[in-house]
Amino acid sequence: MTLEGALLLGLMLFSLGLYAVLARRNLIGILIGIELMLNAANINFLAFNYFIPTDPAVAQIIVLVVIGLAAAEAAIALAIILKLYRQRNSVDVDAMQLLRSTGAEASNE
Amino acid sequence: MSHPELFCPEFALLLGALLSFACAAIGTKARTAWLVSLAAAIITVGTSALALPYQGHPFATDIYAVDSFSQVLKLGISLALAFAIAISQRQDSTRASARTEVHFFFYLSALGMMMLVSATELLTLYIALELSAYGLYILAALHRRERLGSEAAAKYILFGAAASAISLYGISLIYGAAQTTYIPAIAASGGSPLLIAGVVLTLAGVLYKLAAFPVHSWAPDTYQGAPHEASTFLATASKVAAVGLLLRVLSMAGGNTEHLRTMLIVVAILSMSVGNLSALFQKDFKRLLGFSAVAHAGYLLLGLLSFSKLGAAAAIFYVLTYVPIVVCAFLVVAAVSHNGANPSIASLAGLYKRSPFLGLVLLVAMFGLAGIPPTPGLAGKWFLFSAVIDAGHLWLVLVAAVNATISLYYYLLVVKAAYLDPPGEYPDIKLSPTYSITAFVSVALVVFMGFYPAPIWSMASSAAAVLF
Amino acid sequence: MSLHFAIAAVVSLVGALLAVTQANILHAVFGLAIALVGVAGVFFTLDSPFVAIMEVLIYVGGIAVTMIFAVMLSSVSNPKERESAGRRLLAALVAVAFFVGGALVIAHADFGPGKKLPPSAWGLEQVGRDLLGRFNLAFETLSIVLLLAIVGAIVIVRKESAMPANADEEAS
Amino acid sequence: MSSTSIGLVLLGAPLMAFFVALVVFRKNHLAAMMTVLLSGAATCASAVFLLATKGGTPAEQASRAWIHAGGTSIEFGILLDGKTLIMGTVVSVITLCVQVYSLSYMSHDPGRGRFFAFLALFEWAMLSFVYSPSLMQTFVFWELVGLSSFFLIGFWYRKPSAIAAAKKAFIMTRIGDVGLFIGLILLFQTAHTLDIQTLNTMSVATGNFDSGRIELITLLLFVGIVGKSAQFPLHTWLPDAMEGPTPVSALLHSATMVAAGVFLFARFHPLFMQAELTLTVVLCVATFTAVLSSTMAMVASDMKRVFAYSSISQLGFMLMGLGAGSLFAGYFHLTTHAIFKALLFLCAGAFIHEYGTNDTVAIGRAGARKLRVITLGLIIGGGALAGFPLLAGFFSKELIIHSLHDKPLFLAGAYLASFMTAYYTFRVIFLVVFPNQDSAVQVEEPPADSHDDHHSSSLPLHAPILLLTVGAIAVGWFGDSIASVLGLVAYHPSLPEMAPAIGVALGGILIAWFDFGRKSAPQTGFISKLAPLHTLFKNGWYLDVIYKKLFVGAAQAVAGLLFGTENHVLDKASDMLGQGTLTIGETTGKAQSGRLPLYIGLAALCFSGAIIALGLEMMR
Amino acid sequence: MSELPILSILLLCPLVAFLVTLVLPESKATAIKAVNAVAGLVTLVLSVIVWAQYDETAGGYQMVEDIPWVADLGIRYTVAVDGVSVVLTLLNAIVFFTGVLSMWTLEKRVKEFFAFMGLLVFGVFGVFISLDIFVFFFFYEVAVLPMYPLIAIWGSTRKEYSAMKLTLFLMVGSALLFPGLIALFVESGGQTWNLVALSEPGTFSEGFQIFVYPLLYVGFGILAGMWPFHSWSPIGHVAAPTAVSMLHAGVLMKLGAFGILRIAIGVLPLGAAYWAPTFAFMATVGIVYGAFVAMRQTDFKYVIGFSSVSHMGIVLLGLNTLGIDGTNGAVFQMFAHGVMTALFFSAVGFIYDQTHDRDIRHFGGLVGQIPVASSFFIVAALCGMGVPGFASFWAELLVFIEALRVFPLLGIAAIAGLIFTAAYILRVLGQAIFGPKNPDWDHLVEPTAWLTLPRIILIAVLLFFGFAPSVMLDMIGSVTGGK
Repeated sequence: MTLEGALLLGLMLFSLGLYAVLARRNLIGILIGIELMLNAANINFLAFNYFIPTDPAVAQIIVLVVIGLAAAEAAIALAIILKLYRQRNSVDVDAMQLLRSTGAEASNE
Repeated sequence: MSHPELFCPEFALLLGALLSFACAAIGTKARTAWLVSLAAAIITVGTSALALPYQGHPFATDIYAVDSFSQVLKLGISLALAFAIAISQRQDSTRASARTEVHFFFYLSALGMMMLVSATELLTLYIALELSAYGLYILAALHRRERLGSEAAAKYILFGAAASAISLYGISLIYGAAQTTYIPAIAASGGSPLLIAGVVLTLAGVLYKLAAFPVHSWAPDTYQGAPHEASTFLATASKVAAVGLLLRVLSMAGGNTEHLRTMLIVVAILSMSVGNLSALFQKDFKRLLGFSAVAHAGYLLLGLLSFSKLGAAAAIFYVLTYVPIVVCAFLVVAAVSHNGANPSIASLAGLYKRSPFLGLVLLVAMFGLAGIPPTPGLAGKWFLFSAVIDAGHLWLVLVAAVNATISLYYYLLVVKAAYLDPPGEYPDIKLSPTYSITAFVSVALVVFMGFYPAPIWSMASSAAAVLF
Repeated sequence: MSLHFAIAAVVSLVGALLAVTQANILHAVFGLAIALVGVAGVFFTLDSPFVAIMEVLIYVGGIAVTMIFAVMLSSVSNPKERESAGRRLLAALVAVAFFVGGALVIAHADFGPGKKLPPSAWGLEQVGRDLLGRFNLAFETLSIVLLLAIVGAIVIVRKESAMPANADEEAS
Repeated sequence: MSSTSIGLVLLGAPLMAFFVALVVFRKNHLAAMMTVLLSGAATCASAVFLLATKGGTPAEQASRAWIHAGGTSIEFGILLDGKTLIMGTVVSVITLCVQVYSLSYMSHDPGRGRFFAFLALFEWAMLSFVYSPSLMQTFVFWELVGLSSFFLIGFWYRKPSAIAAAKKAFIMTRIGDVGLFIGLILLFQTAHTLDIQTLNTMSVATGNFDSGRIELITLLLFVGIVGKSAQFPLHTWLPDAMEGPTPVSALLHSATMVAAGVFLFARFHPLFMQAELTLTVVLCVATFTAVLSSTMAMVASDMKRVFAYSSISQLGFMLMGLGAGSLFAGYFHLTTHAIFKALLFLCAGAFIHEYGTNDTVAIGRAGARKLRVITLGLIIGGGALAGFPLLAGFFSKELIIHSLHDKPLFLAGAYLASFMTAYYTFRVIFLVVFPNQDSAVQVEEPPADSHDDHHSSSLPLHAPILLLTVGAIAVGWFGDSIASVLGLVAYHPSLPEMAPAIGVALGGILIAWFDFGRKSAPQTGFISKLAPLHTLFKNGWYLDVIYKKLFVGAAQAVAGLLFGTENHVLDKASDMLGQGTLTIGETTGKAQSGRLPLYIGLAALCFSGAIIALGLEMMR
Repeated sequence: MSELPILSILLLCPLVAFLVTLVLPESKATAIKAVNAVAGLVTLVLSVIVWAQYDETAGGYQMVEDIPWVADLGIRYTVAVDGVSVVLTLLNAIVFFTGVLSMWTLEKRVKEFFAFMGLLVFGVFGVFISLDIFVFFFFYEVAVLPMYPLIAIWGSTRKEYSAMKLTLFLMVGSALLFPGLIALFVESGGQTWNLVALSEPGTFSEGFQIFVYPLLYVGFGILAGMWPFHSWSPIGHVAAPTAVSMLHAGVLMKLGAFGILRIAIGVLPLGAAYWAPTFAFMATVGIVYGAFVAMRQTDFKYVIGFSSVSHMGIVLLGLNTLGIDGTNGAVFQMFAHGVMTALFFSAVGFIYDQTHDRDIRHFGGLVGQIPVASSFFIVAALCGMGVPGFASFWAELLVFIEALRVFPLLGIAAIAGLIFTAAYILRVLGQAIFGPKNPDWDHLVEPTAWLTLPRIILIAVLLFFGFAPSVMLDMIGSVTGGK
């Protein structure tokens, strides 16, 4: 177990999360990706904390707060996703095309 | 908490939040809730103004700084809040069911922004960033046309969460590089490459707030899909907070700015260009303003990438003057909007006849955004460009100025619609007293700042002096 | 210790892989839960048991469960939709690019030596003291955030009672 | 009264008259005419008075600074020396004659008030030009002369041909003006003054100029003269200018506008005398012009055109004299020509007015000789033009021919030209005096010019003609006085020296008699037997056609090219730039497709790129 | 020197007119016009007073007013006049006053028209008198933008396109000015924006001057109708209503030339010297080019528009000679061209207002139908041809004298341009004003006294300076030293 190893684990999780955010069509799938990215950052914090400590409480507090924030974020996001689902019967990200630029010929009106 | 009075603008916001929460809880009428909020907002503005000269640390040392930098930006935020709430008088783009509650989110989001510009510690900074964002995510979802609102909010929150996750990852790298979360200490740690990498990734969330390339794409969609007052708030307060945040984040680089500057130059150019070019063909007025906001993020970055006092002051000046100008534009949006629908540019036709004053307000807004005197847009650009040339990037100014020319095209198209096209079947517009007063105040502010930019400049300059 | 770490790491990676690849979104959420448990394990090996517990409690117990509820409520209509290969490839390319960049940075970064610290600095006690001391602002703000999120979620999901006929439901 | 104040009257009166006439003519034509006539009389009196008092005395100059340029002031004022006194007098006398004549001639034209106003303007410009003490003033009024001639030639502004002629006159003289203008500036830069008297004292010998410079400057001045005095190749405007009312032709093309060029040459005679090359050029051009235009005059059927060509040719004569070095010869011819040519034009005008046609044959057949006074004027004037012994033109022409005695080539040209002059002049006279109703000659041109059927043989018409007839007889005997006013000594050629010229002139008259005068004369010139030559002459050597094709065509082509450039390149370029920007904008705008994964993907890609770049940077 | 801040009063006049116009109700059209006419008259009187008070023998900047504006940045509201400013201020006042009178018959959206016009004039005055680069640019932009609504609302013939094109072109000019002007400040050490201080020799290295000068020259040059960036100008003229055309050609284009003279050449003399041959060449091309293109135009206003290109080429050529006579001539030409073009557009505008036709081929013999109105056109045409007796003759003369000395070949080409100038102007005269009459226009009526007055004023000014050029040259010479 080394610092680099832990960081690499974080990086892998982050990349997997990023992949999910980009590849997933399901909005909840994207949210999952985001949670993975957040956790990757958390691993980083604790890894730094563990291997090169200067102020070990800080990183733990950060991770705790981030977990809290993630919960709040997930709550709001899921509420919005649910609302969206209720209106369109779909949580497909590709279906969100109402707000977009059209060319010169068409109007938003 | 050692000096509670230092925290007074935030207290005013908390009070406002509390009052609006109380209104929501006891289920008052939307109008009462609005009046209460407006009063609280005005109190906030007053408090912020009073708090301008305050300096100190209300919390544990180095977590939260109250200085002229934070206080000037807080004044900008509180002004934006007050304007947005004044505009929300005519809530017809907001969901009927949420009209009593919306102000609660405004206040908490504004609170987040105020904390954002004062925070000097990464955790505080991050949580403030999230607080300010969550309120906006919720506000964006409340458009009366629910499909629009939900889509806008979904895009906003998912993109925002992803960006903030990248930021958090960056913050973790910063922590790893500096082994501390106090920004002054980080800045003093010497700017190792890892730190720079961390700062770059942190920029994701910061630029997101500023709506700069490459994390700009939410802006037009969300501006379009959010209720008018939410868009107003988003376009003004968020920009002010973002400038403060960006200055703090960039200060962490601690003098090792070479790579950051290169990247910011690219980001600035692309923001301006993408924003301005994309705006050329927009038909929806709010969407156009969204792209314009992207372009203006580019201009603001010009000041920030200079890494100088002049540049920082110019950016702060620009964003402070930007607030009333954009308020003017959104005021027109809200006033013209019928049944909460988004006004298209075509629907501005004949505004000079339907409401001459509103026509003037629009003219001032467009000239202000385009940087035409007697609005402060010109002075703002001038100062920004001065900073950039001072930093040695003459050609960058050329690019920016060409961009300003391009932008003039679509601003003039708006003016054209309002002043040239016949009103057709569009009805006359009667402004409510609140709107008239708001419009008058914002236009007066704009013109005053345009003719006499000195006071704003000295504020901005003293704010920048804190950092450099 | 290394072994524990390795196991936890593998668990979290496998969970994460499941979470991002499973076509069925419900499976993906389960994958996420596994990954989070793995991450909690990593936290544990990194000497932060309290955080590990909170991770399991809030994430696995809270967020993942909420997600499952949401999935149940929403994506039943088409749970197994698979993304196109091109899309996955592009996403993978970007993710790999980020990975390569990050790996380069990590591999060449120069981490400081750090300090030797007494065990008390790691303890829950210190965390609690700091949370309510130095970082009380963050702590209090977190409560505000949670309040905001709850109220917000309620307001968002609330059904429109007094909406006029759906005449203006279309895009503006 | 000092001569300066008289000079002020001289120059001020016509200008006042112009403004007064311009203001009143719309209300009251008569008042306008009278104002102008009075001013003309005053001017004329002043000029004659000045000539009488100042003739032969040293030059007198009164001037005030006008503008400052390059540290030197440019003067405006009046210079009284021999040249200006004579020329001024001639100009004002002729102008007065024309004004009086026009009282009758233009009496029924609706625009007569305007006509008189512009006559006054013209007189003012011409006199200010003549009396000018500095080359700048000369140039200013040279331009104004051109301008007022534009209005006079284009007086009948409804006639497209008149407007075309006026435009042509203005533009062709302006081509010359450009040369003059450049010459003027060069002269100014070289000599640092434009004061005429000072300039004329300068020379290569005293080191004011180097010889190349003086050649260049005089050549450029000569370009101006070529334009104004209608010398080849810029002569083609003059015949067309006959579209103006005949009094205008009498004024412009005898003593004034066209003479301005010759006067300028005489003015700077000392300078020109230092420029060998220029003098050769002058002689070549002048001789060629004299011959060329005479050939055209021989076949022209329009009476005014004959005289117009003859003007060109006589101007060539003057320049030959001047160019050969004889200031007196040229100047004397300038004076005599002014009188007899004015007379001829006035006579032609009277005929045209009476019979409503320009065609000589038609005029003759209509019984023109019944107008005895006018016919007399025509004969005397014609005789003077042809160099008939003892008439005005005879003396001056003899002097010119004499001055050429050591230049055989040019002398031959002069003989040829004066032969043709005699021929074509008497061709006109014979056609008028001995009309042959039976000849096969067809009347060529439709009636033109004067459209009202008013016939007048009143006093205003006759008095100037009579006066000028007397002048055409008498003025030749005043050569000595003119020379003394100029400060020169007149040369009196002996009879043997004059004999060849007399012979040539009489020969021309004889052939004219044979072709046109005698009973049963064919009334077609001998030229018509050489059909190609006849056609060539008749069409003015096709110069007009060539110019039209070559220069006008080229200018039009360039204009077309640049017009196309403007519309399809420069303007289009900006439009395309704008359009291109819009297209890019449409593309970037459309890229905002509403697809969230793309939005985030772009961001992630950029940040990945940034982090890779930083990582690579750290590797180094 | 007076105690009164006369320049600020002069500057405020149009602003007051603007504010009063905004306050007055739309229905009180005559009152609005009267207010603006009075403001025009007052500015005219004030600028004559300024002229009279200016001490020509002392020269330099006089009547200085200096107030800090953004003190931290060294930006000061510094206004003063020198001989050139005095001349151009007078020009602006003349054009403003006569412009208002020319629009006396306007009926459409009177209030807004005069409001925008007042704003424009305000900006132009500001440019002519400010000594601080930022303030200069501030007013410069104030002056440029009102053109858009003025043309787009009250114009004709592709008005929106033209207005947009004009504005964008001018903004591209501004885009070049931005870096150029700010670089002056930064390079000089970031202390002052004052033109006098920046003009001190030795402030800028030669390399810097050579680098920045083209930015400033082209930036201002675009507004001055510099070839090949002129194409906005004729199009704008064609579309603009009468008074706006008058202001546009009469005053606005002068801003560009003024900027070149005062800032580009004044501050960067070494750069000017380096670039002079290039830009003189382009100016000469403009002279000839404008004349040739005008030869093929069929629209009155296009002809005048391209004649402006040609005439402004003379101004630019004069400036590029960098000599005393050339500069004198250039400034004189700015003034003369301003008045002359104002007269041109005023005359054409009068005809157009009645006929709604500007195709010269559709007219003929107008002088027989409306002699007074036509003679205004004729006078303008004569002035355009550089006929002596009108102000422009002297201006062109001086420019050509200097040009022939400094750039002989270009000088000859420019002088030869006179021929083509005559050709295109006479073409219009011959076609429309003279020639066979077109009975379609028999019904045209002569201008009323109110409409005649502005044109008479313009003609009087042209003639006055044509006969007494030294009055003007002494004033200009107090700056250039060419008395």
